[in-house]
Amino acid sequence: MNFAFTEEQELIRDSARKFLAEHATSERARAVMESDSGYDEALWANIAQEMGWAAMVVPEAYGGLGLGMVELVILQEEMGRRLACAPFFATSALAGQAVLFQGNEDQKSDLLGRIAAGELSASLAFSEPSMGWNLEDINATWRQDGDGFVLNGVKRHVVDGLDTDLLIIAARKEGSKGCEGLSLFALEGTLDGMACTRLVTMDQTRPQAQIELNNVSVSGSACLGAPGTAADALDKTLNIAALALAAEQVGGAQECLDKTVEYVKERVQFGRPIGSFQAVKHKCADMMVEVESARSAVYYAACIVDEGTDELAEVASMAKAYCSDTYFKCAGDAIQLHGGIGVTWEHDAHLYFKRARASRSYLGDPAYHRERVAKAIEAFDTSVDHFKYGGTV
Amino acid sequence: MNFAFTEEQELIRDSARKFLAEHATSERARAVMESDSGYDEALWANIAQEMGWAAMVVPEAYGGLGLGMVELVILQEEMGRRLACAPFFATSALAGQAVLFQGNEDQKSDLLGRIAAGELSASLAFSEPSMGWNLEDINATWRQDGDGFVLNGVKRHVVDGLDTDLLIIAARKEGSKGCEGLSLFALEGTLDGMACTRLVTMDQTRPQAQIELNNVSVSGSACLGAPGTAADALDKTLNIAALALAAEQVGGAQECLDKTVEYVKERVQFGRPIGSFQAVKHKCADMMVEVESARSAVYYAACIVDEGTDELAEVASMAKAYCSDTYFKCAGDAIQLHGGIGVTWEHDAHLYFKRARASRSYLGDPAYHRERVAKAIEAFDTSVDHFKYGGTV
Amino acid sequence: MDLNFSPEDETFRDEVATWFSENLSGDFKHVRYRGGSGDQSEMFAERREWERHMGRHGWSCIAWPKEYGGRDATLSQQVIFAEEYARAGGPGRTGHLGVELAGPTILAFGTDEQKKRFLPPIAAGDELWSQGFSEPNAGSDLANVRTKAWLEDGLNGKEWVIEGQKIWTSLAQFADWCFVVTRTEEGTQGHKGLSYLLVPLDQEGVDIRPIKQMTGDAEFNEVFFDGARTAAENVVGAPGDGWKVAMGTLAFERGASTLGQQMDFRNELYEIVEIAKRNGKIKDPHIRQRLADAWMRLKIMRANSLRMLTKAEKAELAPEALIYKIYWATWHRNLGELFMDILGDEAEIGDAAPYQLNGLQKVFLFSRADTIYAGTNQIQRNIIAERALGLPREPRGNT
Amino acid sequence: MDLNFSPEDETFRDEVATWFSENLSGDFKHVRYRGGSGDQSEMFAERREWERHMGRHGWSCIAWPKEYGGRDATLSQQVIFAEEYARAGGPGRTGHLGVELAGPTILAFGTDEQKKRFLPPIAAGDELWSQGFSEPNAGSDLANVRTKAWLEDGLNGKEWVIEGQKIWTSLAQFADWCFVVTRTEEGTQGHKGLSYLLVPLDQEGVDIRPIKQMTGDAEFNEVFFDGARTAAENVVGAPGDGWKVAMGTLAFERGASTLGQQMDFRNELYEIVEIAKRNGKIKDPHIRQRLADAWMRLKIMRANSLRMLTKAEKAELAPEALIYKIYWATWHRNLGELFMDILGDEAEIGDAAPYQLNGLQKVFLFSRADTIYAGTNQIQRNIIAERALGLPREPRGNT
Repeated sequence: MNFAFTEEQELIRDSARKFLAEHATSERARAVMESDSGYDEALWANIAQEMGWAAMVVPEAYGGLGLGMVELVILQEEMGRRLACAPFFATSALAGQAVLFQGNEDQKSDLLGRIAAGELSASLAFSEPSMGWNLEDINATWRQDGDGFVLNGVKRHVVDGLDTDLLIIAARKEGSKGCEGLSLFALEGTLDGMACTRLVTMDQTRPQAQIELNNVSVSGSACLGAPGTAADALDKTLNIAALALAAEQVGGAQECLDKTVEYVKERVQFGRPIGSFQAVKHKCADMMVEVESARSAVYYAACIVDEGTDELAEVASMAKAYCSDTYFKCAGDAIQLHGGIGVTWEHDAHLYFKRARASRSYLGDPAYHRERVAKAIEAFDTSVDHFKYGGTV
Repeated sequence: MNFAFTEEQELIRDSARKFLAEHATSERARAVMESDSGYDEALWANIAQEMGWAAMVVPEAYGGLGLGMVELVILQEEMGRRLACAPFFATSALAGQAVLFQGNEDQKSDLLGRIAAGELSASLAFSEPSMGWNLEDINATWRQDGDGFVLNGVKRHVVDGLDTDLLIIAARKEGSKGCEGLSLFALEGTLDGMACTRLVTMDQTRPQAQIELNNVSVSGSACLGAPGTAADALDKTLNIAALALAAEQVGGAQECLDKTVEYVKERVQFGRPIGSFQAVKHKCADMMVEVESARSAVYYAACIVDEGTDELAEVASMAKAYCSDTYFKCAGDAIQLHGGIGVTWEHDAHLYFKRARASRSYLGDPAYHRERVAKAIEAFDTSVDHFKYGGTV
Repeated sequence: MDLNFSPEDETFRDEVATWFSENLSGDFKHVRYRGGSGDQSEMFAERREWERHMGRHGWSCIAWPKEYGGRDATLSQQVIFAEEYARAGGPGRTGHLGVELAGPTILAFGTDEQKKRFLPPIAAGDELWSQGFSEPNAGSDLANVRTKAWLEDGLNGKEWVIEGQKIWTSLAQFADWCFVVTRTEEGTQGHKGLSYLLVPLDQEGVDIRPIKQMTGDAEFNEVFFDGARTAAENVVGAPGDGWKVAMGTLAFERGASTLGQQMDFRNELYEIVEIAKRNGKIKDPHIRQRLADAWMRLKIMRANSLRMLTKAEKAELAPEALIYKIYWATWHRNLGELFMDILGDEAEIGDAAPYQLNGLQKVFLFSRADTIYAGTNQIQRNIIAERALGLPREPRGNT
Repeated sequence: MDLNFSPEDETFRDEVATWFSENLSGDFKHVRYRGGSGDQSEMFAERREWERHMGRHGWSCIAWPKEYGGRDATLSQQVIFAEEYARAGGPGRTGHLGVELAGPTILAFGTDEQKKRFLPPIAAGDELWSQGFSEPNAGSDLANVRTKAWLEDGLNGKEWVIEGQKIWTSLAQFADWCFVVTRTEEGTQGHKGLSYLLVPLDQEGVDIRPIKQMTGDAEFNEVFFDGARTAAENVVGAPGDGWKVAMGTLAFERGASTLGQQMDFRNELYEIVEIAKRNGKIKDPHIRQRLADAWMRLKIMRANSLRMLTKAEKAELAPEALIYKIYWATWHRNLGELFMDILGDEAEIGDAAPYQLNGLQKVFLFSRADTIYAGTNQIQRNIIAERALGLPREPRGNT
């Protein structure tokens, strides 16, 4: 048991922090916000290719580095500290995982290979209008058509969906219900019958798209794995992505705390730095309690995932629920403690606040994830010895 | 519109406050706690007879003063400031209301007459083991037996139930369901087949009893009003009682705030009165915000009740939910701000805390009452002009 | 204690409601529900015209004495007016800083000449006002004001010359006048040596720069005074008494207009209830609890106001008046969060490119400022603890 | 980073678990799950015997060096021991103030003679300790200690004579020794001039009066020192260095025993889950959210501890160690409230007259003290803000 980063992990973190501090600046994020492009292409090229992060969690067999969840959350945490406008999360934590869990060897070799090489950005089109994050609620459909498939439906809230090279579309067999009949389709480029619209998002640092599919014909090889068998893979993907997003939230929350502490040490009112007033000190202290605990939740969950146990869903929900609340609270408190300057466009506080808001509901809000934990509790037999990793609870 | 007490109301409040400060002392409450008796009989005699409070809300036609809900909440608020061990709430807000709403003229004349004269203390036996506060869940039964009735069942959490002269028992016709078949029976003294047990309660200032009814035969006149028609009266009674209890909670919360403010002005740590530290000041300020708002909720609801509108259930739930949270929070914060001394038996803080806890769930906890408000919201048509009393919402 | 309005009041209500329904139609139909906190620049010109229209018919400042354009309205009438105004969808008042703050301050502390000069144009909707209190280093700490002013001979006799910077000056970009707290006695500190000046904004020496806020709109401004001038007589109260007058102004923020604000809140809450009904979240047990909580607290907000106003009419200082700001600001911020949680991911999506958000999204964002401006929640708690509960003041630092 | 225990550790776990299952049976079966925070006097004599039994088998202080009765256990082993102890239902440790606080303090700051004199009896379960820090006017403000001590010639050479009063001294009524922070330099103030004395309690001059708490039990005491004496050499660290030593003691509250505490919490949470299943509240959406929250936060508490302990093993000061006290205390208080809300009205009802409450009712009540003793939540926030975040200290008053 060693619940601290290894030297190699420390290196990854340090180099990520250094690189992002230099390149993923507020100025560049604001430039992207003002532009028509969805992300900072130079930054993405740097990240994916030079830094090699796109290869980080791709298995070695497909040209990646084969690192684990701990390494992914390290990168995501650092990414969250900055407002990096790049489809790293969409590519590595959403689409890449979906391919990994559901693709056949050829598909993995091709798609993951290109992802690892930094040649392919990607996202997952899962949610739909008036839908949440339950697999059962997918309405988009596929049907067999000769050797290929025909897709129909509307996908919404697809992060970086208009700007990535590859889209993984979740759809169900026409007439199927529940978790039956679900498939994932890998689409590159815009196909006939496919309409993609950029949505106006409150958080401008991570764009969303709506994808409309109107009798879109795709080849047989576009379907990842065997048709109708994607439920487990989708479930795992959403869990991994939720945990990765939670890590990003920890980074964001930490940045809110750091910036606030810096500010309240300098800002003087009533003849004292406002950081000497308990109302301010104690709010900062509470932020730190939550941030450190959120971080523990993420690291703990990442270790569990790397163990490959059946606790994935529970620990992912734990991390996502806790970190969503933590980030939102810290980002809100950061504004409050910055006073008037905190509500201005010029100051970055609102960018973090909006990111916190967006990631709070994305992949399920805290109440949704706590309910998932509650289901696990209900199913848990307290009289059985569940000792794992010497684990409490 | 005059949202302040009239001169007469101010007089009632002032005399109640003065009387209770003198007589309903902590010492006397602690003496009752140590004794076998459920309440302070001298205090009750004073309250009911000399002060004439038992007559306060009984209509003039039955020998009372015919005052309204505003006057009842005034008394209850003052009662809550002290830990008055007397069955005023049980008699005036529970049993008295039940008789008023459901009794026939003879019953009202007899029972309310004696209540008004201070000759009769009374309580309502409504809840049961594993039951909450929904009428539909009543399991105790009655059946006709010649001119009389036979009662069966177990009643629990009957406040002052072992110590009052009169018990109003809620039961349903054997085989009936929902709100059908409900009756109220007025029982004096212990009857054959009736077993009353004192329960050990965490809050020792308001005892509870369990009443077991085993084929208890009662006369026909024991049934208030027509058999099987008590649902509306019961509903109204519970609403009025919830509001009266909310008023008591306001008084208790105010006392917690006052005592805390007094203490933190005097207690010195780090060379300063602890009341000069923002952590303490701000907690006190938050307590005041909640206490004043809770008070507004109660006065507002009392005015609505005195108007006799159909909003009774909604405003009673509003008051009970808000005041329960307020009292519990203030009583807990009072302990916290008193530091070590606050958790000792000698200090009164725990008596208020326990009272706050007990009254929080009694007649339904905040979540239960908010859900009732939510039902009202759901049924509310925002497009219709609901203007009443120039009322917002 | 009762909440009933008298038959005379109900007659007044009918009169008000009728006038609004007849007048918020035709030319003014399009301003209904427009503008307001967080969205102050929306249809400003049209709303300004509406302000004049109300003024022409004597509905602008009903609480004021008749001689200055008011109606000597009773408290009940003010409550009725505020509620009916909001209920009718009356737009955000462009003149509200004059009507609610500058006017009452001048009525309470001003000279007869000042009343005659300044009140009728406010009542007529002809002159708009803004508030110059906060400075970059005097946000929560008003006593730290550094903007200074001194008397000089000018073209029209003695004039105040003003140097300094104000910030968070709402609506200054539209206003004709600004009431400015300045330091007029050199070397003074804290509450002493301040004066409350009335300064025309349309002059050289005044530079107004809007501050873009997180909604993308600009409602606040920085105002730079660089040799700006106003006549010597445009000081409210005696020179040096500015602190007392400014505190009076802040107290006027808790008048009958709070009822109007609550009606706006009610409209927002109704809209959110309807959204929850449409998207099914009304069935979500957690959302139900929060909706119930918001609903209850809004009713309680009104009851708090009515207690406070009843006492104010009897000229009693109500300690509960001190809780009003933190209560409504916190409520409003929570309402914005509730709205976002009801819509979930859909709450992200705005109305139009490049960054046009919808009204409730703006409530969510702008309400973060509610708990900051006009005294942060932290300052409000200090005020409550010190003034209502008598707790000791915090030691002031020396740095 | 990983949470796996090595094969050696797993062997150790087996050894520990086996020993407990074999030994918490027979004579000691009845002490399982007895005692503990809020219920310290339950079956005290039997639990004291158990403490001796553990000592005889070398399980009392495994983290200590072998020469003083320990096992030189690694961090992982300490974690395993603490978890297995609680999992086996090991009773509240009567010796925990000696094992967790006095012992480690003497190990860190004491002389060799002190180690030889005091550590083995602790490890053997023969001598129980209590903590004399707080005073009536030095609760949160330890620097305000007024209990004083001075050296005098006594029967056995130089002795410290102690005058003053300590309060909130847990278990003093059962203890043999007390570590007492005293002022040994007349005229000193604050952190200076304090000494950390080891004082035998069984003597004239020491008067111990239990304080009845809101549960009806008495776990804390007032301890009056009126000419109490201890040998001159019973000072830990140099005279005058008491502050530093006392701060060291407080730091030891965050050792591997926290894992054991969490296992106790786990047992309480499991019991509450079972109650919710039995009374159907497990289906209540609001209760579900709160149960999930408690469950998650307990897992996170453990993860926080493991991060903190991993760093402690590497002798790094972990800022996250500073959050531990407020985190667990607040969690435990919330757990008590959750329990009561799950039972509703039934939560009122105790076990037996006159005032015997059940275990979880006591958790509800006693947990109000959790956020007060050993540094209130307010003090904890100061500590976090000042030590971990570097925010400025509060000005100290002069009164």
